[in-house]
Amino acid sequence: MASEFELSRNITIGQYVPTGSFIHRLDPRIKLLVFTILVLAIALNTSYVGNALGLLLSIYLFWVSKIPVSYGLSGIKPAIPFIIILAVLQLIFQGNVFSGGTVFFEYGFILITSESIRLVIVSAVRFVEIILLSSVLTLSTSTTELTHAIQSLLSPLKKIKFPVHEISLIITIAIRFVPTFAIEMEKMMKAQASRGADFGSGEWWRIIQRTKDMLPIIIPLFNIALSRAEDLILAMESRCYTPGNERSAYSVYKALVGDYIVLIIGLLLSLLLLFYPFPY
Amino acid sequence: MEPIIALENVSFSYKINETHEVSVLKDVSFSIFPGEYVAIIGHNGSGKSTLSKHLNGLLTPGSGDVWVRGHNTKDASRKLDIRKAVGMVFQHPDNQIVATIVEEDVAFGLENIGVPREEMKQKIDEALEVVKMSEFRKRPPHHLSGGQKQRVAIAGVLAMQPDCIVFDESTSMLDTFGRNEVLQVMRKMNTMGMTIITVTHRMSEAAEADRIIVVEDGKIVMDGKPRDIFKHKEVLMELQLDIPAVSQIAEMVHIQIPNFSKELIQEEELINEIKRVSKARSGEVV
Amino acid sequence: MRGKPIIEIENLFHTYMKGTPMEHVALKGTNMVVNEGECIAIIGHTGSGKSTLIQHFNGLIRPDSGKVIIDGIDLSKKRIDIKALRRNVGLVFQNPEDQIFEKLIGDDISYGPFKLGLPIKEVRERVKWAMNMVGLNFEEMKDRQTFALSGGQKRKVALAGILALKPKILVLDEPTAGLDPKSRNELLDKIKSLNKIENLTVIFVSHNMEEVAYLADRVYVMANGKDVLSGTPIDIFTDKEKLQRYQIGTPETVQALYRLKDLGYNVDTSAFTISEAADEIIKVLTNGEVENHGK
Amino acid sequence: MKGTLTVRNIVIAGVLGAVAILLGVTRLGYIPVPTAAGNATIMHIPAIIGGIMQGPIVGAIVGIIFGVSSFLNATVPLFKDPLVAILPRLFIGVVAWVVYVGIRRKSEYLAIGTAAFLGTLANTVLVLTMAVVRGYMGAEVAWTVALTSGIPEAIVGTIVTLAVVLSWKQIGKGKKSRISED
Repeated sequence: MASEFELSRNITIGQYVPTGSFIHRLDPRIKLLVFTILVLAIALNTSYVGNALGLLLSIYLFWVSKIPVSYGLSGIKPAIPFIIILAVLQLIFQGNVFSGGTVFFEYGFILITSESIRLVIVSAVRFVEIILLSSVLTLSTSTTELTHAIQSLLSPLKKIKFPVHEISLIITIAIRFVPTFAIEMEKMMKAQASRGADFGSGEWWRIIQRTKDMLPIIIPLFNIALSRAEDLILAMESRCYTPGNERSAYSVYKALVGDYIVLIIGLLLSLLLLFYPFPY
Repeated sequence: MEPIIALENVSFSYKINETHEVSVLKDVSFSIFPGEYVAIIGHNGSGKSTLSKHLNGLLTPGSGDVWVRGHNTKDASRKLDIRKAVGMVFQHPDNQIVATIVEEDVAFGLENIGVPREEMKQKIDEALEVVKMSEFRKRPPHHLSGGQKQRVAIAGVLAMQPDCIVFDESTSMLDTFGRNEVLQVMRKMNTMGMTIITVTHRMSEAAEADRIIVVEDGKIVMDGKPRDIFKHKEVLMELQLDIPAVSQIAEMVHIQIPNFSKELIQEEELINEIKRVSKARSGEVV
Repeated sequence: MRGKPIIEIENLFHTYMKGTPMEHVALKGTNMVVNEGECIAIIGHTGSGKSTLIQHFNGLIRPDSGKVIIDGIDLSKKRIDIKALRRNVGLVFQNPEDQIFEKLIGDDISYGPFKLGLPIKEVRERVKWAMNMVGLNFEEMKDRQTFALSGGQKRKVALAGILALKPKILVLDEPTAGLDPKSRNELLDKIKSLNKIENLTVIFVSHNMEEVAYLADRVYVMANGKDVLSGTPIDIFTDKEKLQRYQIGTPETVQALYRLKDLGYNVDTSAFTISEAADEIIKVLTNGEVENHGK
Repeated sequence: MKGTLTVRNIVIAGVLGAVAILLGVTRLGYIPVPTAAGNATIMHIPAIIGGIMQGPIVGAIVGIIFGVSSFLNATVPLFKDPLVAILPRLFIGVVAWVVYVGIRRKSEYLAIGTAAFLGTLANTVLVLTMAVVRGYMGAEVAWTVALTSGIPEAIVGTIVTLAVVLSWKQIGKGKKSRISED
């Protein structure tokens, strides 16, 4: 029986599945860069063919990464009702906005056209593509690799005085403390339940009361986070951390020929999705 | 010998609002010399924690001076030199680990002072070896026990090769095993020549040190060898402190058997004293 | 004064994250009986299953299999009165100072009783009693701000917050961890008087063997998800071989006596208070045993 | 920009980012009150608190962390679009900061409360605007959602933010416990 309070064990952030695939071994910087550009290109592409390409590509990448299909499905399954709701809403309300193309159906304010159908299908497929792509990224890359990748991808911005190290340190700290806070939170919920708290019973419409019911865990959560911050500040200062100072790096990545090839293919695909005028 | 750390008439107050301040340290002076193993003891609220934060310039005195390796902690331009010389390990193992992987956390301090990568690797290996955490180097910290996390934190400080490490109640959140692990590491580092300062309210831990400084109400009330300090049981009790169980036993035995020394502080000594007295007694009988 | 059993646990199993790669069996057939009015210590090193066990006591975790009966409520049944259970069993976690969320001490302690829906008069009486039990003066402290308290005082406030629910059973996880000697001794005395004078059943988890020796009537030792040893503190601390096997520390006094015994002195290692240990040593040094050793 | 990221700002942005992620990946981030979605989210509150306590940059960074985490964890198709999930979140903490600084002199309470209210609304409005721009919903639907979800969410956000910030900053009006006799 799952406990009503199990939090820490259910957290899937950075759920790295080490299969040792080609995708896993890619230089994380290149992986992150290609992922980001691809997602943006897919997000901005509204054609059938473009999204079909994107879908094929994301299924292919998922397959190459040797990650069990169940992981991909577990991202899509809970979303199916939302996809349907969104599709219905778009069909009913968006016909007048995306009104180009052939008119299939018209009744009152409801207008269904080939353009609005395209919108519905592309939105749903796009969602599946991005789910698969982000699963490939997060399941094949450890959080440490990801933060290193962010840091090194942002590093050209150092020239314009953008605080690259500082930002990546913030991300590291955030990722580092999620499991710690989850454990604290679980204890806190149990502790408050032990003194009679219940979270979210009471009448559904009493907004203020319901919110107040959560305060016995929300206030301590923030207090714990902020008081830990005070400790961490001292610990970091003790270890000679000075924002803005030049630092050396312990983890270094070196891109190989294969990485560059992936980069080039990824860029070309993205350009294709962004600029090629697909007929459908 | 030049002291590593010297405090001269240090006073410090916390401001609680515009008009009120609370005086925490009052005219404190002492020096710490290379290779010493010093315990600072005092009850909660005695000022010992504020004092320890002065030892590497995390706090600077309101009046008076703290000198670390000849640098005044008020001199902002010397801040890094001071912190390179005096490292610090804190109470909560969780709140001082920055990175998501053990070895990267140990690297954090070295990266901050710009140690080249090759040199870094070797220093990290050595530090993890000393605290016996080498096999955990690729683990995320939240999978470690309290004692293990604390040893990672120590490795992070140790890798920077400071002259002195301050342990600010670093064992108080640990269980017996975690505490013993950490105490062993402290002793080992001291025999390797490092200066150790430990802030604690555990008397058996303080008994391990070469020297004890007792803090009460922001002032130093006693400073001396553990053996001499623990003679003053009444004073320590008055300061809401204790004496080690061994000392208490020795005192009770001494009342019954006057030639049994009452000035014992470590288990080893107790055993040896029993051996000595029992030999002497059996000698009498024979 | 021993009453009838108030907690009965038989062959209890609990697995976390069942059916996932992170599956972890925390309890593997634990047994335990606690009688009304007893003070029970649970010891065992990290990961032995003790914290999973105590969370069963007020239904925070429900048993996978096995019998758990707490004050007449059978936890293996699907529908139980969880509120009644939580009211009867007060569970104080480690570092309870973190759970304080109200600004004023009186408000924080009265949170539980108000949740029970009690009238304000009754709440006030309970808070008064609870604060008195932990050694906080009601009139003086109720309107004080919680953030300004010391660590030891915060812990007392948290304990009072549980006591104000008037539980029959008090369960404490590492009640004195991190406290200085004075606060620790004060808190131990309060717990002792709750048990002996108010006749509350007390169960506590501890790493501090001096504390176990001082408080507990009986001790359960946990290892690998099972109760491996139980008995009075004397029984437990004299079983040196098992203590080592399960990595249980002993009180400092006992440690010294064991070493003497190993050296051939005839000492009784069941002496774990300081004065008893001293008496043992005096006995060894004054009576005939010495001669045997000399030869 | 370099000077503004002190050790304190970095660490506080980090821990608040952690809280935002935690609220997002557990059900703690949702308070079950009547809205179109069935609950009000409080995942954006770390960004508001970051803005109020440490200024616009910390607020913006925490907002982005919240946005990326909601993008990666989204089960609602709307939020699997980075332009909807990430971009609008940049402004939550900034709005909260501007409002807070603007009103602070009058009253600390009012400033925190208004900052939280408007910061939450900014989140709702900007996300919905992006959703309309990207074609996921029409303006009418967006307006309905804004009113039915936005207002309760802003109320929830205000209560939680006030409680948290007042508790942390140790500002309190309560001079007497509610169990006092009078």
